[in-house]
Amino acid sequence: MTILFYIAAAVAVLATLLVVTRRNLVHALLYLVVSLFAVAVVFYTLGAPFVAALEVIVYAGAIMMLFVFAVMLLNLQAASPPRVPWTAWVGPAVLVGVLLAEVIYALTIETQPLAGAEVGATAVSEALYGPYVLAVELASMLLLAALVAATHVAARAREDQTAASVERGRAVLHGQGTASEPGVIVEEGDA
Amino acid sequence: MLSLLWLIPALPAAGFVLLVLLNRRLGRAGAAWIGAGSVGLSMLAALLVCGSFIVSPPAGDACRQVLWTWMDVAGFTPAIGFYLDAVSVVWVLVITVVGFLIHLYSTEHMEHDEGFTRFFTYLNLFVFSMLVLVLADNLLLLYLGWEGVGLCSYLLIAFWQKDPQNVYSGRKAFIVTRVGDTALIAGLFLLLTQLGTLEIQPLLRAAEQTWAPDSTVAVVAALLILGGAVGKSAQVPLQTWLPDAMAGPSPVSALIHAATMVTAGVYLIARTTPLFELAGDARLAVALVGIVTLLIAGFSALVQHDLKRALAYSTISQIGYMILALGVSGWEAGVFHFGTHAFFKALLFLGAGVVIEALAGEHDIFKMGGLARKLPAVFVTFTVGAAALAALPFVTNGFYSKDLVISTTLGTADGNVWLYVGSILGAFVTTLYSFRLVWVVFFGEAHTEVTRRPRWRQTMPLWVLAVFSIITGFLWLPAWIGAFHPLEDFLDTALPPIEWTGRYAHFAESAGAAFVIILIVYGGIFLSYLLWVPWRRGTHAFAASPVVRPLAAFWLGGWGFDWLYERVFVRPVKWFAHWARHDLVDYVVDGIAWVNLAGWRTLSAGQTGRLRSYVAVAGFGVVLVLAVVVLR
Amino acid sequence: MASVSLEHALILAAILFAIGFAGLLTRRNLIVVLACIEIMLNAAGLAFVAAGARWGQADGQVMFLFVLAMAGAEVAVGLAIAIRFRQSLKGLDVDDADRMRG
Amino acid sequence: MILLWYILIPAVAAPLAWLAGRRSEVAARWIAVAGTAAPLALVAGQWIAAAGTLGETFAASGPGAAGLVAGSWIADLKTAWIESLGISFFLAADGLTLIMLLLTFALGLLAVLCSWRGITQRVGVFHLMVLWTVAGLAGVFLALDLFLFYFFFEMMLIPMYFLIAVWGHERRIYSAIKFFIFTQVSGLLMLVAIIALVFIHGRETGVYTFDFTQLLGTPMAASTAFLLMLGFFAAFAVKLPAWPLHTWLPDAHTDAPTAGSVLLAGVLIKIGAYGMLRFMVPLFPGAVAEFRTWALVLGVVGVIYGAVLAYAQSDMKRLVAYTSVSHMGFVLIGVFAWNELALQGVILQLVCHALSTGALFILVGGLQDRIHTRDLGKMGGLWQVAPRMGGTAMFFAMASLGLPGLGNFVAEFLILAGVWQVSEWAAVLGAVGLVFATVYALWMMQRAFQGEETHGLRFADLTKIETGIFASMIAALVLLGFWPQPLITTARQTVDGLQRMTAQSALAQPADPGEAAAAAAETETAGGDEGGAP
Repeated sequence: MTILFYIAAAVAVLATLLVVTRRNLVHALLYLVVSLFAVAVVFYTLGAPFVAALEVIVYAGAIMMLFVFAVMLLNLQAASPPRVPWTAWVGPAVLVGVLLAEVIYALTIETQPLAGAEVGATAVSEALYGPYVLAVELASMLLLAALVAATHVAARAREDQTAASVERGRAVLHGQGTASEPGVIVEEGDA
Repeated sequence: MLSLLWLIPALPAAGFVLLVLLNRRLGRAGAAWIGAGSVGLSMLAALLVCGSFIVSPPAGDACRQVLWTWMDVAGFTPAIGFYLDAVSVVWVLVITVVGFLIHLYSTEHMEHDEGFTRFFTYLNLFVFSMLVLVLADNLLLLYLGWEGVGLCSYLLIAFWQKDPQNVYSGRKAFIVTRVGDTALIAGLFLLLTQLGTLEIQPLLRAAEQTWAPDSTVAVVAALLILGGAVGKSAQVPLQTWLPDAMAGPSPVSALIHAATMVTAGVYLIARTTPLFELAGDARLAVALVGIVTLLIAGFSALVQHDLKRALAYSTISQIGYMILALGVSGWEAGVFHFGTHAFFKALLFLGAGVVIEALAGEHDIFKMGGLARKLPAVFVTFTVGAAALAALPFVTNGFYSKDLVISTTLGTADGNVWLYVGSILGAFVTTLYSFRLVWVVFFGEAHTEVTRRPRWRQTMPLWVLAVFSIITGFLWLPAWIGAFHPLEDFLDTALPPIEWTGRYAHFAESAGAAFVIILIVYGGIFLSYLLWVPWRRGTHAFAASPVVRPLAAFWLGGWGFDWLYERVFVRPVKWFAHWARHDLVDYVVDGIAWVNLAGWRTLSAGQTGRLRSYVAVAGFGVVLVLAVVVLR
Repeated sequence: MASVSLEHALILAAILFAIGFAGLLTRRNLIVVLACIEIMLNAAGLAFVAAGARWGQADGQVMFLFVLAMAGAEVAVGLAIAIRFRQSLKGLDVDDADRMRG
Repeated sequence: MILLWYILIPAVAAPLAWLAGRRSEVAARWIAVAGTAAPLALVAGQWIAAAGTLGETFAASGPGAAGLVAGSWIADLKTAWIESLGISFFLAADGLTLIMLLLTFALGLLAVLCSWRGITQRVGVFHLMVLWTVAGLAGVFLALDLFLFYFFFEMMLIPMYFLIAVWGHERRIYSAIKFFIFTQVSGLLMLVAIIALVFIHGRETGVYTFDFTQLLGTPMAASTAFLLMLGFFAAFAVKLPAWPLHTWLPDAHTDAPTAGSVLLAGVLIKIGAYGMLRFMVPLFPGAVAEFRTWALVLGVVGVIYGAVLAYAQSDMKRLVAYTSVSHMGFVLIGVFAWNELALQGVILQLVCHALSTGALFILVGGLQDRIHTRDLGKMGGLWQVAPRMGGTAMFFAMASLGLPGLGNFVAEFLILAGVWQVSEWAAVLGAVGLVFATVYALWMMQRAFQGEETHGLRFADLTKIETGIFASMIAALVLLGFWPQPLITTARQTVDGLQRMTAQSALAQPADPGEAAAAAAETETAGGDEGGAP
């Protein structure tokens, strides 16, 4: 069982590293999904099967899908990000290294074994609707707020795009094109 | 008749006020009448009052007239009051008589000047201030006159104010005298604090009673008064302003810088004799100032090219004689020399004025020459004046007064041989430079044409002054000639008589001392004739020789005092003023504002607007906190 | 099950968090930034679960649930902003949005 | 009751002038004239009426609060204002206040007259500000309640700020703000000191009051007294202005309109000196004695620094502003000398300085209206162009260098004589300051009026109004120079009162010149005799 933990941990770390370093966006997202699966396995080894399942369903399933949709929607293939020299990593790497060293140093003072007992879905749901019932309601309200915000922002984005393209169309008709569009009709697509 | 005393200064004051108010509406004639008229009336009043004072002296040989209390603060009650005694009679008579003659002379001399009314306005204000100075019954009122004459000398030196150089000379005069006045006002504070009053007679009596002879406070007070006198009477070290004061019109030089204002210092010391009698060291200081000044000024006068500057240095020298006399407690000798000097020096300056005007403003004596035939009247009167200056024996008043002064330097208790030798040398040099002027200006071939002839209003004053330069000498014949010395008896009522108690007193009073002076004077006249008539070219060559030329230049510049003061006093102040003109403290205040701005600029640079830098800073914060938690 | 110590789990969480944080600092593309945030949230959740496992209590997992909910909300809003971002700033470079500069 | 009128008349006239200004400028000006001339007449009337009582010496006996019996004021008005805090609306007038009120209204009138042609835009609001400042000033001089004093102290600051900021010259905003910050910050220091004083008094006696007469003689530790004194000194030293805190004055003056400069130089500055005389020294005599040497140093440095800097200026108005710094240096050393001679000198100096510097500012303002510059470099030889103006400038230059025969000399002589008894070196350096005064005065005359006329300037000489203004000021200065007694008698009662208040402390003088004079007087009567009067 502990071997499984260390393998999954290694996979998770490696995948996360690749997420952060890939140039291509979709590859990065897929590596992120791999990392989430690895973490789900780690949850399982830690005796939290319910959470592992959730991780796979909600995190990898739902949130990652959102990411992929977004990438597709924004049609990023055309604008590949400029090459960032690897030296850009030095600063953050140093800062993060120091942070990691401090945390690890703090943690390695003395080790405490895990309880070993598995905490199943029933225990979690009892706790969930026991003392944490209020928190659950709050969580749901949070999700509702996010929903409203996301639709509002995204919707506005949609309107502007259409309004902007309509505006440009009228300008073209009257011949007062802007410097970048000297009155020639531009085919739709990404602005 | 004494009750008319207040009228003497009041008339010129009235003249001044009238001239100021009616300035525009008065023509030249009107201004002349008011200007000269007011001083003339003042002269009449002075003659009446002083006449009755001399004929029937009031009780206590002095009369005090209080107009109103000037101020009454914490027991200090100076009054606007006039005090007349023998000393002030001499001064008042000289001021008014010489003053009136000079006013008459100016009506013609300044005829073509567009500031005619303004000239007489200032002149009247001057006469008023001078009369207040000599008649004041307390030192504060004296100080009012003192500064008033300083102001008028500034206004009149800078009269032709179109030329900045004249204005500079006026400013220089006022500032240098003001330095002296600071010493005087400090003296006033000391006297007020120590003795409680500034009224001269009670002050002197209180000083005699409360101060021990040669006590430090007496010496300090006397020295401060000497400081004031040195400033106003252009003695070393504050004499640099008088030669530059010649920038003013000639009547101004005659009245202010020869006859009256420059002798204010002599009057002040004469008036406060009891103080100086208490302070032996101060008297020594006075004598030293006198002897040093008379020698320095004498030698400087010897090399001057400008006619009026030569006369200015001679004035400094002659006042040096008066101060020397006061220094050796020959008070009356100083006053007598003042009297005689006023007449012949005014005569010389007026003569110089006519000469300069005749030669269309030519000042350099070596460009004059041969004027004896062209301006006979001026020649005769100028020569009489020069003779009096040189102390031509028996005939001129200068002889009697200078002989008395020189003998006091030997005869009195304070006198000593060095002072005597110095004054003899001074007399010799005086003879040289006075007759040098006569030979160079009136003899030899003419260099510039005579364009204007003086009319009666200029020549008459010259003749009157010439006559005075002769007869006033007979007021005090030396002991070995005759016992006729009415002036001495008259002055004894106010000043302590001269005690001939020095080691060589017998010789000083005898004909022997007089014979020495007669020898010196004749020798000087003959030598100057030789140097400047037959051997003139030789003299010029000698003066231009490499050895003598720097010395002559040094003397020409007034022994380098101007050069020294420019570097020691004027430049540092000018430099500091220029350096601090934007107010050093303002830099501090603006500095505070700048610090705030700098702080704002550096902090706002931190706001790069990029999210990643903020997160990095947050991360850095976490690292720090963890470090503290972990490491502690 | 028993021999996995809490520290190792927490160290794993720390490593993941660190990588996510480094990515956040370096990468300039908004989507990658959001992904890094996800990684960091996930690491935090892992730490919660590990702690919960240590005492055998459910609280850890409950906290993970909340982290999950919050992450979901955060991504939703984040991506909406990303769309808006792309549309108005013609690109997804985070550094372009620096109009709040001091 | 009349005291209230002094504040109300200008305060009421202010909005009237503003309203009238909207329709016709001349109406606004005449209302402003009325708003200043009426109280001036009232004060003059009260002064003449009170001439009798002012003459005899101070009736009250004993120092401290007891010394200040109600009867000793010429007129006073006390009504409750904010009961809970112990603040009363307490106005009172004695000799000093009458003089200062006379000065305030006279200069207010002059300020209005001299801007008759100078100010053209927004005339109504301008006169609102001028009258508002005059009302504030009157309030400051009358207030005896510390809170009321502070209220008026701050109230008259705002209109002066607008006067400079709106109608000023080139750098008016900078100067106005600088002026405001300097005065405001130091004012707050004073407020802290006042409140601390009230609490200390409250703790000692249980009575929380701002009434000055009760706060007098509050027992407190020497160190706290020193601190509170410093608080008051800060406010008054900035206002005075004392040496290090003076840098706002040249800027404020250079950029203020003529009327603003006249009010600023004439009266606003005097609040610093008045505050020290009336409040600071009587409240903390011990602390003042301790601080005396430092104050003398500041004063003397101010005298010489102001004079030398005046010489260095090329802007004429800035030059005159620095002369005020120099003259106020005399006032500072006079106040801290604290004997009758010095105090009478200080009060006289306040009046004479207001007249001479006010006149110089009106002159410079007039000159600026004619040739649109204040730069001395661009002037020269103006005497030929405007002889009357040249003559007047010469007169007031002479007044500012302390020429005897004018009021300034008498004041400076009394101050220095008083200071001599406290410390010789300060008096000598003060006298040396007079030499520097001569330097800058004559330098100004040369660069502006004498010398050759090279810039082809042609402008009209003094107008009727200006001649009238200058003639009245010349007459006042000459009168004060030859006969300052009326002013001295008016102030004698106050000066005696102030001396009594501080009789116990280290400030009192061991030997007053009065006694020494008495000793000398005996010897004098024995000797000399009185000549007959004319």
